[in-house]
Amino acid sequence: MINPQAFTPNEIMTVAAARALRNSDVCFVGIGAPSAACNLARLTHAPGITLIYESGTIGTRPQVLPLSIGDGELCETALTTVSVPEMFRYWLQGGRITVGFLGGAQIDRYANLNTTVVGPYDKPKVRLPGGGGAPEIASSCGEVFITMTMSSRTFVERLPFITSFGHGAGGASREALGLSTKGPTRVMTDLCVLEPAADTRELTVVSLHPGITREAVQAQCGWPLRFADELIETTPPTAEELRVLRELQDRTDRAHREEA
Amino acid sequence: MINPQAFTPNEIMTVAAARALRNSDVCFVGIGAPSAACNLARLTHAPGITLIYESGTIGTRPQVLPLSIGDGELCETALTTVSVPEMFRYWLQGGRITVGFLGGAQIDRYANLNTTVVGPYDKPKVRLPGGGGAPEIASSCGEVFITMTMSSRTFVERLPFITSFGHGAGGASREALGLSTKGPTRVMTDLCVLEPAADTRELTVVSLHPGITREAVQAQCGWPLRFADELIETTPPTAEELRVLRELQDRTDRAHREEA
Amino acid sequence: MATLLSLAEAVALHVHDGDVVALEGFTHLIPFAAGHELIRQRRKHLTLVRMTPDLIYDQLIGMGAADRLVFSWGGNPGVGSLHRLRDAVENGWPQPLAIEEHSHAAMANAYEAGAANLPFAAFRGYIGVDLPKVNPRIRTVECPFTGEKLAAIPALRPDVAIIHAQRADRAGNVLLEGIVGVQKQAVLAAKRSIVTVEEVVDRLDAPGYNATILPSWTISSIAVVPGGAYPSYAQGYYRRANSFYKKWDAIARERESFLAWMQQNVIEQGPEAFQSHAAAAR
Amino acid sequence: MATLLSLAEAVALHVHDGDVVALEGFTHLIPFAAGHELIRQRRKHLTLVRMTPDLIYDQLIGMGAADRLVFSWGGNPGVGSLHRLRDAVENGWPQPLAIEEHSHAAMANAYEAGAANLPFAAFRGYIGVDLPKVNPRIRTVECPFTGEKLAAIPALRPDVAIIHAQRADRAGNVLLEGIVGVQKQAVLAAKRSIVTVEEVVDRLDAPGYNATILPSWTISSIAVVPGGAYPSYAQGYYRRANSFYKKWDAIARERESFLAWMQQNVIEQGPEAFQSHAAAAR
Repeated sequence: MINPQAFTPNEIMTVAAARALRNSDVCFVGIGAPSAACNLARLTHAPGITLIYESGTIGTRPQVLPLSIGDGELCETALTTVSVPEMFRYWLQGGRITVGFLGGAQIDRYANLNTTVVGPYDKPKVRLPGGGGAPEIASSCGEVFITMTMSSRTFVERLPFITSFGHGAGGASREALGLSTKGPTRVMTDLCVLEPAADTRELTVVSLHPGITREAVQAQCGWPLRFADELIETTPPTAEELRVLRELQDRTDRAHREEA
Repeated sequence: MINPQAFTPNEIMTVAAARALRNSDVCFVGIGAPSAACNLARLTHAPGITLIYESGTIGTRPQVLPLSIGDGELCETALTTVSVPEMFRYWLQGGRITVGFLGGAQIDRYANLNTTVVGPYDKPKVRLPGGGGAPEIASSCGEVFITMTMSSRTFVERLPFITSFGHGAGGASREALGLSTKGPTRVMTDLCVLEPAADTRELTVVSLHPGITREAVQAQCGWPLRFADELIETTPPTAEELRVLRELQDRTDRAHREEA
Repeated sequence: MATLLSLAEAVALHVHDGDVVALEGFTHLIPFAAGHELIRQRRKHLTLVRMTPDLIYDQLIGMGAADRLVFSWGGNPGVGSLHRLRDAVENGWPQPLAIEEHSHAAMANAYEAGAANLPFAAFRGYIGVDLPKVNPRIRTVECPFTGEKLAAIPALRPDVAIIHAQRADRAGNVLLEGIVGVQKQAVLAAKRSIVTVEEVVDRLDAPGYNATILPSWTISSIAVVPGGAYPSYAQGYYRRANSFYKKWDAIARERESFLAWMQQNVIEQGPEAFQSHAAAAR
Repeated sequence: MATLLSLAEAVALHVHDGDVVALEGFTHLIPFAAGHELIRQRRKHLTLVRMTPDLIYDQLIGMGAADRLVFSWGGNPGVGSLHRLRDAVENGWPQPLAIEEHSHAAMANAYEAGAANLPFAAFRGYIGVDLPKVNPRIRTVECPFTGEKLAAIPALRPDVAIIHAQRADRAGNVLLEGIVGVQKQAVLAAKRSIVTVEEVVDRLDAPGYNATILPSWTISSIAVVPGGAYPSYAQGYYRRANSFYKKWDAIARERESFLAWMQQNVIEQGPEAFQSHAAAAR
C-alpha cells in the first residue's frame, strides 16, 4: 500500500505539474521533471494529451521516460516523427503547441529564465548549456509551465542573462513586444506553486505544498516573495498518482540499468 | 525491321533532345516531348541519368510515359518522392539540377519563352496555362534545353509576355541579372537544332534535320534566322533509337487505352 | 480533434460564400468529390486557391462559384487548355474571374510560409520575367547579411483547405503517401480544413516512422468518400483516369455540353457516385 | 556520385585543417566513429557546427581540434554539463574556443536555408532575449507586405557535413529513418559530405514512397562503419547507450581522466571498435 502522506518534494512538484495539464493539450516536453509530469498526466487524467518532443516525435507515448529528448522509445511510440526544421517551423512556430514546459538554471520574479551563463557572457564564471529550444518555446507556445527546484541561487533578484523571455519587466512587457501568447502562467517547485499576478505579472505564491511554511519558501528565494491573499495548500498527491509515477520511474530505472 | 530513314519530324526532335543528355545529368523533366526524350536517353545511352519531375519524384524510371507530371507510375518507380515545397526549395532552387527541359507556346530569338498570354495580360486574346515551374527552372537549372515544333506563330519576333527568361535581350543579359546558370543552350525542333551564338546569344541554326532546307526552316520562323558557318546535318535516328522510342510510345498508348 | 461528418455536412459547416478556399492535390489525391459538393451547395464568390487548377477548378469556375483564382499553372495536364477557365478569363462567362498568378515555386513557398506561421516567403525566383509587372503581390526582400535581393510572396493562409487522403484512423489521424504535393502545408496554413479519405481504419499502418501524417487535432472535419479523388487517383487504391482527362477536353469545350454534363454528373449525383467511378480505374 | 571509401580515406580526402565541419545527428545517428577519425588524424583549427554538441564535440574540443564552435545547446542530455566544452570556454584549455551561439530554431532554419540555397532564413524568434546582444550574426528582416520585423540568421553552408545513416545501397543512395534531425539539410547545405552507414545492401527496403533518402549524387563519400553511432544509436540496429552518457560525466570531469580515456579508446583504436560497442547495446 502506498502512503499518500509520504511523498518527496520532487514527487509533489511533478504531480502538481501533471495536474496542470488538460486532456486536450498539445505539449512541448523538455527532459527531466517536465517529461515525468507530462507522462504522468497521460497515464492518469489526460490520456488524450499530445506529447511532442523537439527531436521531432509527435504524439509519443513512451512506456519509460527517455534520458534524452531523442531516445528511440519516443520515435517508436509516436504517431509520426518529423525533421527538426519542420518541428520548429510548422509545429512550434506554427502556433500549434498549447503548453510548453521549461526549466532553467535561474529564474527571476517575472519568470524570465537563464540557462546560458553565470558571470559575463564573454568571460563566464559558469558556462551553462544555452538556450536550445527555449527562446522560441517561450514565445510561441500558448502558455508556458515552469518546473524548478527552489533555492536562493536559482530564484534570483537579477538574471545575468535572459535566455528565454517570461514577463520581462512585468506588466504589459509581452504585449509591448507584440507577443500574443500568455508566457509563463505557472511555476511548479518542490515547495510551492507560483503564478504571475494579474496586473504586475510578478510571480506570486498561490499554493504551499503540505507542511511547507511561508518562511521556508522565502528562505529559498532571492527576492522578497509575494503571497496570494487566498493562499491555499497544494492538494497532496493521491495514492494513484504516486503509484503511477513510481511505476513509471521504476520502469525507467530498470530500462536504463538493463542496457549496456 | 525498322527503317532508320523513315522517321517523323517529332521522332527526330525527340532523338536529338535525348542525345543531348549525359549519363551523369540530373534532369528536371516536363511533360510531352521532354518526357519522351529523357526516358529515351535513359533507355539508350544514359542509363544512369537521374530524372526528376516537379511533382516530387526523384530518380524515377517509368516504363510508360506519364500523361501528367504526377502519374502514379512516376512515384512507384522513383528512388523517393518529396513534397512539392521541398522539390522547389531543396532540389530546384538548391542548384542540384543540371538540365531543365522547357517548351512553350512562343519563343523569341533569345530563347525567352511565353506560356502565359497572347494579347494584353488584362484582356487576353488567348489565355495560356501560365508559368508553372518554368520561371525558376529557367533560372536555377545548370542549363536549359528547349523542345518546340517550329512555326511562324510560335517562333516570333516579339513575345507579348516573358514567362521564362532565356537570354533576355542577348549578350550578357543573364549576367546582368546576377544569374550564373547558362540558360538555354540548345533548342531542338522538328526541323533543326539551334544554339545561342557565343557573343550575341541569338539563336542560330547549327544543324538541319535530314532533307530539311534553310528555306524550309526560315519559312517557319518569325524572325530572320542566323545559320552557323559550319552548318551540319543532324545525324538521323538509329534503328535502335527508333525501336526504343516506338516501343516506349506503344507501351504508353496501350497503358492509357487499358485504363477506363 | 477532427469530427467525422458526411461530406455534405462538412462542406455546409466549414465553407461559406466568399471564403478563400484551397482544394489541393498535385495531380495525385485531388479532392474532386469535395469540389462537386461545393457546386451542389451553390457556394458563391469564392476565392479559389490552387497551384494547378485542373479539371475540378474548371468545373467550379464554369458553374460560377468563384470570383477570383490564385494559381500557378492552369491547364489540363498533358491534354491542353481548361476551356471553362479560359472562357471566364477571356469572355467573362458565366461571370468575370479575377486572377492572381504566381509560379509554382512561389506558391509552394507561400503555402510553406503559411504552415510555418510566417508572413512571407523569400525565394530565388521571377528573375527577368514579366509576372512581377502584373502581380503586385510579388515584391522583393533584401538579405540583411549579403544585401542580395530575393523575390518575396505573402504567405497563403486560406480560410479553408480541402484535401483528399488515403485513410484516417478512428481517432482522426490522417495518412498521405505517394505524391504528397502541398497538402500538408495547405492544411497547416488554413484556418479550417476538410479531409476526404478513402476509408477509416483501426490502424493507419503507416509506412515507417516518418510517414506523412496529419494529427487529428490539426484537422477540422473528416468525411469518408471512397473514390473521392477520381478522375485523379489515390496511390494504392485506384489509378489516374487519364482517359477521362482526355474526354474532358470535348465536354468542356462548349458551354452547353459542359452544363449538360455538370447537371447529369454533379448536380443530380452525390459523393457515393465516386465509388463506382474509381472502381473502374482500379 | 558517392564514392565508397574507408572512413580514414574519406576523412583524409574531404576534411582539411581550418574547415567548417558539421557533424549532425539529433540524439539519434550521431557520427561518433567519424568524429574519432577526425581526432586520430589530428585535424586542427576546425570550426565545429552542431545544434547539440553532445559527447562527440566534447571529445573533439578536449583534444584541441576546434578553434570555434557554432551551436545551440551544449550539454550532456539528461546528465549535465559537457566538461571539456566548459573547460575550453571558461579556462581556455587545451586552447581558447570562440563560440557562436544560437537557438535550436535559428540553427534548424539556418541549415534549412543552406539546403534551399538561400542566403538567410527569417523566423519568429529571439523575442525579448539577450542572445542578439552578444551574437552579431542575429539580425532582423522586415516583411515587405506587413512591415513586421522577424529574426534573421545567415544560412549555414559548411565545408563538410558528416552524418551517420542506417544503410546505403550499392549505387550509394542513403536511407535515414526514425529521428532524422537536420541531417538531410546539413548534407544538402554543405560543399562536401561524408556518410557513415551501418551496412551496404542490395536493396534499400525503404519504408514507403516518401522515405528520407539522400541520392548518391548528393553525397561525396560513404564509409561502412557498423556501430558508428555508438553511444548514440541507430534505430533498427542498436539502442542508445544511456549508461555511457552517464559514465562520460566522470570520465570528462578531469583533464587527466579524459586524456587517458581518449588515448585508450580513440587514439589507439580504429573504427572497427564500434561494431562490438554497438553489439552490446543491441
